[in-house]
Amino acid sequence: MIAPHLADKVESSADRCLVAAAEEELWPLYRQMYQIRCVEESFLKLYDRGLLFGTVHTCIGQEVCAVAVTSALDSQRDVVWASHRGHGHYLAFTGDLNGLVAELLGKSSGVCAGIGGSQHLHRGNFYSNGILGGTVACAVGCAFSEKMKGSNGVVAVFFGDGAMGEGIIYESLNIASLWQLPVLFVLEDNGIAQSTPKQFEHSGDLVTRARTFDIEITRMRADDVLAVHESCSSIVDLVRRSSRPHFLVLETTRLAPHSKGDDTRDPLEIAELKRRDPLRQHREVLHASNPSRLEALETEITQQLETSIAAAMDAGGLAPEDYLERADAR
Amino acid sequence: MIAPHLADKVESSADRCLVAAAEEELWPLYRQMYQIRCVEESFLKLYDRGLLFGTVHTCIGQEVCAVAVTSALDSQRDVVWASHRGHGHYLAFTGDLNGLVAELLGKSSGVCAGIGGSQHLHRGNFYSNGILGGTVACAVGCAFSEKMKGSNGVVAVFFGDGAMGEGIIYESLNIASLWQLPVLFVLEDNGIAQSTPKQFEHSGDLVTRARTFDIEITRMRADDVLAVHESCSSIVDLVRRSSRPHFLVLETTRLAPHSKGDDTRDPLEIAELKRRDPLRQHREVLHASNPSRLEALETEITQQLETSIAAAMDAGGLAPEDYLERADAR
Amino acid sequence: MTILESLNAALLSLLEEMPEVVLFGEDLLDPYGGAFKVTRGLQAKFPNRVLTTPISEAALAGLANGMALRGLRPVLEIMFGDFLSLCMDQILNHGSKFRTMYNDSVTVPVTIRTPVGGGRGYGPTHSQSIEKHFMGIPEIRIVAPSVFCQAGEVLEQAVRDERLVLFLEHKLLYTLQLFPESAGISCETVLDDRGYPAALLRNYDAGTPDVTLLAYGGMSRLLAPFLQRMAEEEIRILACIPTLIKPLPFEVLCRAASESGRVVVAEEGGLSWGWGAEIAARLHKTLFKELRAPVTRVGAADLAIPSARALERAVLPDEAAMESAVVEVLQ
Amino acid sequence: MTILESLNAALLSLLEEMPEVVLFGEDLLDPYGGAFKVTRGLQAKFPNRVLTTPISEAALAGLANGMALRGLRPVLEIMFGDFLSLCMDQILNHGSKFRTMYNDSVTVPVTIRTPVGGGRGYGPTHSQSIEKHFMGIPEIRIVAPSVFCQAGEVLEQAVRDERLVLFLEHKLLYTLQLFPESAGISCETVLDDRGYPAALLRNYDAGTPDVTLLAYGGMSRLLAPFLQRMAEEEIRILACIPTLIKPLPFEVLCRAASESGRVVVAEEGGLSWGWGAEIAARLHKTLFKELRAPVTRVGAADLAIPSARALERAVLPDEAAMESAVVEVLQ
Ligand SMILES: Cc1ncc(C[n+]2csc(CCOP(=O)(O)OP(=O)(O)O)c2C)c(N)n1
Ligand SMILES: Cc1ncc(C[n+]2csc(CCOP(=O)(O)OP(=O)(O)O)c2C)c(N)n1
Ligand SMILES: [Mg+2]
Ligand SMILES: [Mg+2]
Repeated sequence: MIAPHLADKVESSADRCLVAAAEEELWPLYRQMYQIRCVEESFLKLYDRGLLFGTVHTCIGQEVCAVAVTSALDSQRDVVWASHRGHGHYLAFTGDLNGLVAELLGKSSGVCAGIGGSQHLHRGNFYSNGILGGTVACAVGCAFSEKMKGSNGVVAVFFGDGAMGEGIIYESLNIASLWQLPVLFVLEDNGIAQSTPKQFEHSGDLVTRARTFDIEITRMRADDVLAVHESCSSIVDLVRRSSRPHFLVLETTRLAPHSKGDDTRDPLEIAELKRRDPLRQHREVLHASNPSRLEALETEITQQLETSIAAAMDAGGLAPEDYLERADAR
Repeated sequence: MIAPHLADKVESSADRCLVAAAEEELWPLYRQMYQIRCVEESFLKLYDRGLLFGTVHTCIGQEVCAVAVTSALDSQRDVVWASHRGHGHYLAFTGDLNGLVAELLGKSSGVCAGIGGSQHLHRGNFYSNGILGGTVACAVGCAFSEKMKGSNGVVAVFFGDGAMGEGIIYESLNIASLWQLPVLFVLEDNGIAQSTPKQFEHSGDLVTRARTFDIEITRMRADDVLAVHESCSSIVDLVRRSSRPHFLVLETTRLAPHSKGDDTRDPLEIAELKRRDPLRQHREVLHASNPSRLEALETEITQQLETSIAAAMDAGGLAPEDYLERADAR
Repeated sequence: MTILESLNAALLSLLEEMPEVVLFGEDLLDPYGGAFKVTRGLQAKFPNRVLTTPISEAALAGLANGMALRGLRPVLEIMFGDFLSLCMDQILNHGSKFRTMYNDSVTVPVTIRTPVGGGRGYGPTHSQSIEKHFMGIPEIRIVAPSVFCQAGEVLEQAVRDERLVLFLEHKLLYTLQLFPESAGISCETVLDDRGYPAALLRNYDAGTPDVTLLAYGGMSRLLAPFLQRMAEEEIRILACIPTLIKPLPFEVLCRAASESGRVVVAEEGGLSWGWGAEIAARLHKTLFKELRAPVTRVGAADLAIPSARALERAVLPDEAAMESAVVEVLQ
Repeated sequence: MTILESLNAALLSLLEEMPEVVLFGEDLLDPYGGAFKVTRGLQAKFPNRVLTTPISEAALAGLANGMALRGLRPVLEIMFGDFLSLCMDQILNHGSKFRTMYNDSVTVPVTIRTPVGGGRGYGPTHSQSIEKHFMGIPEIRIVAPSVFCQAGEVLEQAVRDERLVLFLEHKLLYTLQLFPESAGISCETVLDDRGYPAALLRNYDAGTPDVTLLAYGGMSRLLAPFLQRMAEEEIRILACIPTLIKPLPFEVLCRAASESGRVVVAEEGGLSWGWGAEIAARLHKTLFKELRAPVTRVGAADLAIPSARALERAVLPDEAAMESAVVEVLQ
């Protein structure tokens, strides 16, 4: 359940200070989570209205993972490889709202000028690709570079429980461990892959998979963003200092369809899951503490988003000729 | 060390009976091991004399693995997928000396008419291919068929410690366990891959790799062919009855080069390894027990082999036109 | 009947008629029924022979190879054609090799079905016509239904084929009707040497065509309107749309090419080393004197397929590209 | 100097000069120095930058992609070209895509070196010229040294290239000398648009050639004696041997083709959808009127490459096949 240090430990005044400090830390994390949620809900609406072309995989319900992990990273030197469900990773790590919105709307102001779209993003130290598993090997390669360059950078790579079916992940785990590379493997275990429950995807216990490669494992529920953030901070620190990989299993819940409207789970089950939506639970904590600050935060986010969408809608796309020209050089 | 039930337990008369029975079982197993050794040594000699074209990977020193496992199988209904180091698997499972010899000499009487050569063999329920890892997925597919057909057949697939670097093996382990398929995975762990010692190939402990997929594991040294044979018999029985995969790790020793003349290990180390050659140790037991029977056996094997080689040398190859014709239909 | 319904019905009848048929792939559990719904309803009916799988494309192809060696007739669905890259080793170095390297002692009747092509904004890794990388593989067959064939029957034929078949389903065809109404266009079906149907469309009644257009799969959706427009401009076109695209049903293609001596090959995949390259090479060789213009190819630009709609449209071939090519060969 | 020595020296100088160069692959530990010994001595000299790896071709290609994105210049050795099938996804859907799909904001300077080709009886899975399956991939380059180039310099150029390069080393070239003595044959080097060298061999002193022969890589070993023999038969041949084989250095090839108007393309890989298919398609398009005979291709039979020596010889192209093709285009 949510932030026990916020809810339960209110006895002593020292505790009260801790709580206040913790709460203060929660605000920016909640802000990111809330932004991700709003952005993705808009994407689904834009799609329904025929304004967004292509595909989207939202991380609605899983925002804690993106926010808690990336907030433990140093965006100047650390590297992120996101999954196919990567809008949250992107926003949390790069903060680039406009670039993402314009990208999904296919505009030249998009972070990849509309070429990449939802699953194929790159900016600064952030990368994603639409092929499950393959990104993990790329991430290990990045970690090799960072180590060799002596940058002290850590590479975090996100993937799902379903992706753990891909053999290249095991090859990558082996090499990362053998060569002692600073990789944080982040398994977002939402118990489902597209439409397939985990029990049809995997034998044995996913969590032990990395241990056989002599990689340390941390497993936790990704409900409490502060708690996960704190664990991530120590884990990232450990990875950085030891230059050894770590395997973090975040148990989480996908509240929305895999992509758009393709959820075959029982609506009652989904409703029940939504009742435990971490975003809502964090919101309640903040609301109880400072409702007007919360309102201001949320208004700011939604307005920012509206502006961003409006700007992207008005923007032009990359000229087809400009793109086609690039073929000549091939 | 070798056959403790032969060497040590000679107190009671009941034990003596057991010993005699066990020894009687040893003869045919030794026969197979000896044949494999002779055949492969001839291949190396033929290669040196320029009479054998292409490549050979011998299992010199590892014969126990091939013989102990395949002798626990039923060649009528069980299936074998051999590794690249598969002459021993082939001889032990199919008994087809002439087909193998002629195949390596590129003759039309070869089991694949000289098309396949050393690494690409098929006869009856025996298959091999030269790609590490990929064969394991094929083997799991075979097991699916056997299960679906209700043949009660078990599929044994051999691979090395180096091959465990291939991701497809993990994909295959997962599926075999998830779908409860009758596969016996046989890891011949000789601690080396071509020229690379295991510590440069793998992190963690290879033996636990299958456990994370909820597959039972047996690990043993493959020195005593009778002991390994007995374990294999119970394992095969278990796989057959339960229709569940099993992962057998046979610790073994490669005494010859990876292929031909490409051994960069310290000659002293190799000499030391050769002193513990299981074939020789088994031979000593049989020699002590019945030297003339042993001599007869060995003479028979070498004569058979000479005849086989002579016949293959005389034989013709598949006519190139016959082969080329097959392209037209593609 | 839509192409999707036709394929679904064919799979159902295969399951009913051939006990050795097994379907498997990612997300095949009902009610989901696969990412594109081609197998919907089948898993519920045949729970032991329609299997949802882990996300392990390489091993799945290996499984299919192994199953086929031991008497089954596996039909594997790869969710997007783009992921066939993960099956490359199993197709090239295992499935396609077994028959030949084992001296013709086995067959490998594997069918790998997969949706291919762009037009939906799925971006660089979910929109490719990846088949060109597989065309050069000996022994396998590549089959692609068009709107001018009984798609389901072609799928049945592929499954009954003793070879490893890549069966390409263009995403934009699924919802289209078989044999769309096309006033003024005649459609005739011929069988190639291996028994796969090829459609011959003509936008004229008598005489010889001005141009022969060779195309397959997804491109077929553009042909009826395109031929109608060409008829308006009094350009007589014979379009030949084979379903077996590799090995080339060369006699059929060559005969169609000879009728006009002016050939356009249209494919959705990137131009270089695509389907049309081999066709052009062979037609020029065979019809050197007869060709009145060089074989002219239409295909995607040799670039990643972008997500943005306008960019994707610009990269993929369309009617305008076919028209330019037709005009070109007529000059 | 042999090709192998030249390559080895080039790798050494790259390691010495470019701190961002990293070599890795299976069995690179000294004294073994790789299955074909191309890297021998380098691991001992640069133990931190020359790494022996697990047997994980897919991940190795992925590692190379990741390294290249973050400032290194990885050189990956794949032990046999046949295993590139395991790298297909990383090459097609990752490495070759990044630059384009990330809107040209990155480069991916990966070099994948690999021995290819037959002639050693290694059988169906260890003898292929697998490159044809990669030729159609946008963005990448495929480079193959011949005996008529400074192999090591070409390798350095490939490593300095900002693109993902597949670098093909034919197994039979390793022990051959660079620029073999070839009395009566002139050899000139030209650079293509991208700066890769192409060799032009002529077996005549003056006048125009009768036939233009296009070939690359392993086929080059046959050319000097072949051209000499053709000279004896008074057939003037211009052989053009590019080192960049994809994208086609089309100007160079086309200019060579125009000199004679009769073109033979020889490659060791299987004919269908091979190198020559694209060349034939483009030459016929560009030189439609000028070609005096159809472009004629020589290549392997579309079959698994068998182990037995006589069968392997029959499947792979040789001088006799080139000679027939030359005679054919002259008729
Ligand atoms: C190699 C590959 N196979 C299949 C897919 C199609 N696909 C995209 S997401 C997905 C499910 C992934 O499940 P999981 O890894 O658990 O991530 P989640 O969607 O739950 O976040 C599938 C099958 C893909 N993109 N890449
Ligand atoms: C996919 C693939 N990669 C590499 C090779 C080349 N190769 C053949 S055997 C071998 C070493 C295998 O070591 P191991 O699996 O331990 O078996 P062993 O040779 O020790 O019996 C290598 C690298 C191959 N055949 N297939
Ligand atoms: Mg999941
Ligand atoms: Mg080994």
